[in-house]
Amino acid sequence: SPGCSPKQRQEPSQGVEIGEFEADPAVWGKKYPDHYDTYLQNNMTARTEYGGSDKYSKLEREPLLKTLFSGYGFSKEYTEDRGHTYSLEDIRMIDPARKSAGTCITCKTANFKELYNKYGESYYTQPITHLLDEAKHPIACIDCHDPKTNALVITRPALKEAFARQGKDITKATRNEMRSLVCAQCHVEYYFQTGTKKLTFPWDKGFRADDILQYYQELGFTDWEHADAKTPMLKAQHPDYELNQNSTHQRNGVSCSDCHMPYVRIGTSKISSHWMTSPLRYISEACGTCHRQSEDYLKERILYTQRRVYDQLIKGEQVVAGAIEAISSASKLPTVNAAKLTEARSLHRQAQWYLDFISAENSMGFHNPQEALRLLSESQRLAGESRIRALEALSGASLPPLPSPGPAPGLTSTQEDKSPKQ
Amino acid sequence: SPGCSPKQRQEPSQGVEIGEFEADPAVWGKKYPDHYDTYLQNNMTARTEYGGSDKYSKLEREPLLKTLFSGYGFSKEYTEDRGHTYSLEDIRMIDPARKSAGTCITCKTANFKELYNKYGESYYTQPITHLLDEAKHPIACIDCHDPKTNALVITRPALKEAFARQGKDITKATRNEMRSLVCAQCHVEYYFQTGTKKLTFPWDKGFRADDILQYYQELGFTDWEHADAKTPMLKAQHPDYELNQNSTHQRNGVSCSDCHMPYVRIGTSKISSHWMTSPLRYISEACGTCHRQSEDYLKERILYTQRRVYDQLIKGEQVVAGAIEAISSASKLPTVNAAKLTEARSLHRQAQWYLDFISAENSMGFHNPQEALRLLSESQRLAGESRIRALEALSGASLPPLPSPGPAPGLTSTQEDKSPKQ
Amino acid sequence: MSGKRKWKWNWPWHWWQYGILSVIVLIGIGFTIGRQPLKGLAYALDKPELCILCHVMRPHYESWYHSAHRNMVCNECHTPHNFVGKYFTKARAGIVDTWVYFIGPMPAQFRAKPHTVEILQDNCIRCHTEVISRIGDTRHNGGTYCFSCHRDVPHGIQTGIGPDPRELRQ
Ligand code: HEC
Ligand code: HEC
Ligand code: HEC
Ligand code: HEC
Ligand code: HEC
Ligand code: HEC
Ligand code: HEC
Ligand code: HEC
Ligand code: HEC
Ligand code: HEC
Ligand code: HEC
Ligand code: HEC
Ligand code: HEC
Ligand code: HEC
Ligand SMILES: [Ca+2]
Ligand SMILES: [Ca+2]
Repeated sequence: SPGCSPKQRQEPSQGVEIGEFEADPAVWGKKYPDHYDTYLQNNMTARTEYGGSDKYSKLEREPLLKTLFSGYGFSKEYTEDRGHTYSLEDIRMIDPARKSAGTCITCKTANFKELYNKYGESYYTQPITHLLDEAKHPIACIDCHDPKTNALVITRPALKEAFARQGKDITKATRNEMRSLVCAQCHVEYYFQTGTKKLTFPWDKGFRADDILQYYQELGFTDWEHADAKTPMLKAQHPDYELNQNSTHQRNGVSCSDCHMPYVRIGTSKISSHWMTSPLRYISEACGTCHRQSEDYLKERILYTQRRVYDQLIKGEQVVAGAIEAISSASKLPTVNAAKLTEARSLHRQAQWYLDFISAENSMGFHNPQEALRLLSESQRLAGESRIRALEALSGASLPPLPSPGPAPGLTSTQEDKSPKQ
Repeated sequence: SPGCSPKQRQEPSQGVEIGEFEADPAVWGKKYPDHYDTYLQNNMTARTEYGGSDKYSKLEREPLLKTLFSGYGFSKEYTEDRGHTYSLEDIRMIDPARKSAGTCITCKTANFKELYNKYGESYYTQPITHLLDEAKHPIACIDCHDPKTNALVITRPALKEAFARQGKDITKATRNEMRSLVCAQCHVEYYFQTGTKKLTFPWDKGFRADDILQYYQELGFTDWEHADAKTPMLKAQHPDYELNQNSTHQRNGVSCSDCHMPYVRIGTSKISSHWMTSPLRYISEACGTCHRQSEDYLKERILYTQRRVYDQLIKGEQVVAGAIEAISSASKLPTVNAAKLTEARSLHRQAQWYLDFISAENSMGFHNPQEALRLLSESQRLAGESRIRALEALSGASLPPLPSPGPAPGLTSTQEDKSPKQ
Repeated sequence: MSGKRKWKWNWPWHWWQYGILSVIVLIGIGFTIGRQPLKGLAYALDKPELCILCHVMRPHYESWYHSAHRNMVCNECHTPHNFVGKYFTKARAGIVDTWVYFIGPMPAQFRAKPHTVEILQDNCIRCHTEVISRIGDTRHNGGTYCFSCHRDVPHGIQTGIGPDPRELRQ
């Protein structure tokens, strides 16, 4: 049967020259036919327990998200993402209200290099509809590869700038780092600078949710005002790279590509698969080389984490939605204690940030189980306190502040995570 | 220098016969001198970041524990444990109020086998002072080994009975299981049956904190009434074995002895070290067998988990202490809403149970990081709700119940943890 | 400073003084190793069975013996494949390991030394040129070693002195 015989190796065609701005993967495919074949697999959609590439509505699965994002585009439409080949189709499809700026185009098309060359930084403020007309190809080869040498390259300025601000030179990155950094061009938390709409990564204080929150607090940044609670809110978006920092895998030098672009055999040699999807769809390639346990075992470990994270995520959604309810009913009372209400809102903002960080991240906690569960715990405590503050604002009664833990032994800090040699 | 030359191997003396009830490790030591030498290392005390064998006061490190255990012995005296060789000394030392029953002797002396043979089940209700007079040796060889064959054996009836109630035959356990089960004789959550004081392990519904809580709820069991909050409370004690269930290590067949009794070279052969202490004191032996990374790396991974767990534990203590404060001040009001107050207490009982499960467990979460952080998250949410219920009881105002998460996709359950083949 | 003077070595020696010292040192080493002379000799040959003359190599031998690389002897991987490099490596390892074995200090766990790791990588590539022809040497420019992913080739993660939990299962 055809399934049993190894795929025939197609020799890379040496004659093909690739232009500096060549966005069409089919052209690259002439030179690298096997890689192009695996890239086309991105078109195959399928659902996994918590992820996958089936474009279902998150709002249907988790109705409380409508409450959480009330007043913001995500309360109307919020779908699961799918493969790279769909990036243009998907952004075209969504509600125009969500497409706030030209900046959106950055992570959606292989024509970016060309557009950036043409418009420079002024593309940020162009109408997105205009840029979408010029964008012909979804994410493709040129986004990660140099057309001449085929080496990995960073094409998105925001990543280079974020590194530069920390005094790091991204061109000095090792091969192993590059195998994650090409993904960090897009799979990261971002915001648009007020006014210029310039794409910026908020990492100046560090990669942890706490550090990013502090960055936004000092900046006074706000994504939208919550329609019911009137809280100035933050929206988290796909902090896949950030959450992964300091995880067991990351500390062992495992890169994004190791799990999402595993080597596959084509004939007698192997290549990096360019089908970037849920590893649950190819566990044996993605995990099996490093882990000799059974596929069942590996899947069960992924789910062991994901179930715990989803369980606490849903419970967190309940408490945060509860806080929103409490704040909005308190705020309707003329006799409300305004100072308490402000505190309640501040706590709501923080609680929802921690929750959303894990909700918006794409692995349901697998990229760093311990950090994910820590953040959900933060979220639930803060949301509970927000509810109390709202009830105090509403009732006039009040509870004493939480007792201090005493002469803390200085051991609680998660700041201390070091990076010792391995 | 003597440090450089390999230790000389002492040949086990074949002539020595060990009596059926021989509690003295020195006698066993004649037959197994190397093992006895490592056993004596249990006398060496030293502190680690969160554990170790230095007998410091937990109440000093975490003053809020005094609030949490108010009305119970642990609010007066609560110290870190140390090695097996100290078990008798330590129980002799503590406040007589804590030594509630003869049952305590079960896990403290190598004379147990003899005592149990002499008194049968009636030892549970004997005065502990009396039994302590008869106990001459701390935990030692006979607690885990058959004097004739030296095979591992289960000597404590409570463990056999707990297995029997679940329809499992503990005599069928594999060698690898036995390497954990001998520890599960003592390093587990337990309670004394009301009246008979019989030692019992509450595992009939499962090993998770949730399962054990449910067991106690149905039994209507209570360890003490909280002095300030008047809540009927549960105290958790060293659920090391329980927390470890389904952890990455446990699911890979790693036993307690692998980490706490690593093989060590004596001369040219190797033996199981009988120095059962924090693996941080011999990382290279304890972890290096299976992990090729550096000692620094391994230590840092332990701390990465422990810092996160301790951080959430301390924050949990603050919220639970806050709930106690709220409940006790509400209960002093004549106008208090009694139904709400009862709810607040019920939530307080549950929240503190989850918190204490991780606090009383001895690895600061390392035995199962994800489960530990999940439980701390449960604890903080429940404690927050308890505070709200108390504030409602006190103020007359109230918040609507937490919104339902909607048609839950059936994915949140942590019940589903399966045990597929590896 | 007179203290410094006191410790100053009195160079130069006569050649015969060096000669006597060397003989004493060599006799010393020979005496220590000579207790079981075959063990030192193992390094001159390629037979894996000789490696386990030192029982401390047993776990590595056993894991290798049960691997797909059973037909490739240890030195296919652990020594460079050029005459000088091979015998230099063998001599060096022979002296160091023998010293450690008889005199110590014996590390709790054995680890491939940094130079061994480079040799290993070169050998993976030497045999598997075809399969990696399109991905290249994964180590280049700060990449990873083959055995970072192929963690079980050929010894399994279990080469320490503990028991393998998988073998203890029943
Ligand atoms: C050790 C393996 C591993 C590493 C390393 C890893 N991931 Fe993942 N990733 C997973 C798993 C497992 C999932 C969950 C898939 C699911 O739920 O179906 C996932 C999910 C995702 C998803 C969502 C996939 C979907 O089905 O919707 C994205 C996007 C993603 N990862 C990106 C990244 C990025 C970017 C990095 C590097 C910063 C990274 N991953 C590193 C294993 C890994
Ligand atoms: C130029 C931006 C960009 C880069 C670079 C990028 N991604 Fe993506 N990625 C996206 C977008 C946009 C989507 C969602 C597409 C959609 O659903 O329309 C996505 C989706 C995914 C998914 C989800 C697929 C699914 O089945 O649901 C995975 C997994 C993923 N990317 C992994 C990676 C990895 C690994 C890298 C680096 C090797 C990477 N991405 C680099 C923008 C990018
Ligand atoms: C820094 C890169 C980046 C920017 C800027 C960006 N996106 Fe994305 N987008 C991604 C990545 C990565 C994914 C896939 C992961 C995910 O969905 O969480 C994605 C997924 C999507 C999807 C498919 C999933 C869904 O939610 O339906 C749409 C549509 C989308 N983005 C629209 C937008 C719009 C509109 C903007 C501008 C407001 C924008 N993107 C800005 C990186 C980016
Ligand atoms: C989202 C990022 C991304 C995109 C898009 C992408 N690649 Fe790659 N590609 C990688 C990474 C990462 C590697 C591994 C490089 C390494 O190991 O140094 C790689 C490796 C390769 C290699 C080297 C051999 C191998 O298999 O490792 C070739 C050839 C290649 N890609 C061709 C393509 C072609 C053709 C396309 C478009 C159809 C494409 N790539 C699109 C990230 C990408
Ligand atoms: C990032 C992880 C990774 C690295 C680094 C890596 N490999 Fe692999 N290797 C794989 C995966 C995954 C496969 C399985 C491909 C398949 O069967 O689809 C594989 C397959 C192989 C095979 C074929 C095995 C078989 O079952 O036929 C050989 C041989 C091999 N690799 C050798 C090497 C060598 C030599 C190096 C170093 C230059 C190397 N690998 C580096 C992940 C890796
Ligand atoms: C390139 C190598 C590599 C790949 C690919 C990889 N892992 Fe790992 N994984 C590791 C290493 C190294 C560790 C740390 C184990 C150790 O210290 O021995 C680890 C640890 C783990 C752990 C234990 C951590 C925990 O939180 O319990 C799990 C589970 C795991 N991996 C699952 C997976 C799954 C599932 C995949 C595929 C989606 C995968 N890994 C892919 C190298 C890898
Ligand atoms: C994978 C290794 C591993 C396994 C398996 C393991 N432990 Fe531990 N254990 C640890 C580590 C690490 C610590 C933390 C030590 C510290 O904080 O100093 C610890 C702490 C402890 C402590 C407290 C030690 C102290 O210093 O006070 C006890 C008691 C304990 N474990 C018992 C058990 C029991 C019983 C089992 C089996 C059910 C078990 N352990 C399984 C690694 C392990
Ligand atoms: C007969 C009861 C009993 C058995 C069986 C038992 N323990 Fe213990 N263990 C104790 C007691 C009691 C202490 C505390 C002694 C003290 O501090 O006075 C303790 C303390 C410890 C400590 C803490 C040492 C320190 O340095 O703080 C470790 C680690 C430990 N045990 C591991 C184990 C392991 C592993 C096993 C099984 C191989 C085991 N124990 C079997 C009762 C037992
Ligand atoms: C099921 C076995 C078991 C029973 C029954 C038991 N203990 Fe323990 N005890 C342990 C273990 C295991 C430890 C070490 C782990 C720890 O301290 O958490 C320990 C530690 C101790 C310590 C030393 C640490 C400290 O808290 O100072 C004292 C004292 C002690 N127990 C007293 C008692 C008393 C009093 C009773 C009866 C109320 C009792 N034990 C009943 C197993 C048991
Ligand atoms: C708390 C439990 C416990 C105590 C107390 C204990 N042992 Fe052990 N012992 C073990 C375990 C577990 C093993 C490993 C058995 C296996 O691997 O099957 C072991 C193994 C042994 C072995 C077999 C060889 C080896 O090194 O694995 C000897 C001999 C031995 N112990 C002697 C003693 C002596 C003598 C004492 C008292 C000084 C003692 N033991 C106290 C649990 C204990
Ligand atoms: C008998 C074998 C064995 C021993 C001993 C052992 N481990 Fe592990 N450890 C494993 C296995 C197997 C895994 C799972 C990794 C995988 O799937 O590749 C693991 C996973 C881990 C992980 C990743 C899990 C996570 O939560 O991130 C860490 C960290 C770890 N071990 C640390 C330690 C430390 C520290 C010690 C010593 C106290 C230790 N281990 C002792 C076998 C062991
Ligand atoms: C197919 C190649 C190969 C063969 C054949 C081979 N080894 Fe290895 N050896 C390795 C690799 C790969 C490592 C691990 C390097 C690392 O991860 O740092 C290793 C490591 C070791 C170590 C260090 C222990 C450790 O875990 O790092 C010893 C000792 C060793 N080998 C001995 C032997 C002996 C003895 C034989 C023959 C019986 C042998 N090897 C055969 C590839 C091989
Ligand atoms: C004389 C006893 C002895 C013999 C014979 C022996 N070894 Fe070893 N070997 C040792 C000792 C001791 C160490 C630990 C050295 C250290 O870590 O300092 C060691 C370490 C190693 C290492 C890891 C350190 C390194 O060099 O990278 C490798 C690989 C190794 N041996 C391979 C072999 C091979 C292959 C053979 C057979 C040709 C062999 N050994 C024969 C005693 C021996
Ligand atoms: C002397 C030649 C030689 C060397 C050196 C060598 N291999 Fe191999 N390798 C082979 C042969 C031949 C096979 C096929 C064996 C079979 O299938 O029976 C093989 C099989 C494999 C396989 C597939 C089987 C398996 O165990 O999963 C992998 C992966 C692999 N080698 C990786 C490596 C790595 C990594 C190294 C370096 C540490 C290495 N090889 C060194 C000759 C070699
Ligand atoms: Ca998806
Ligand atoms: Ca201790």
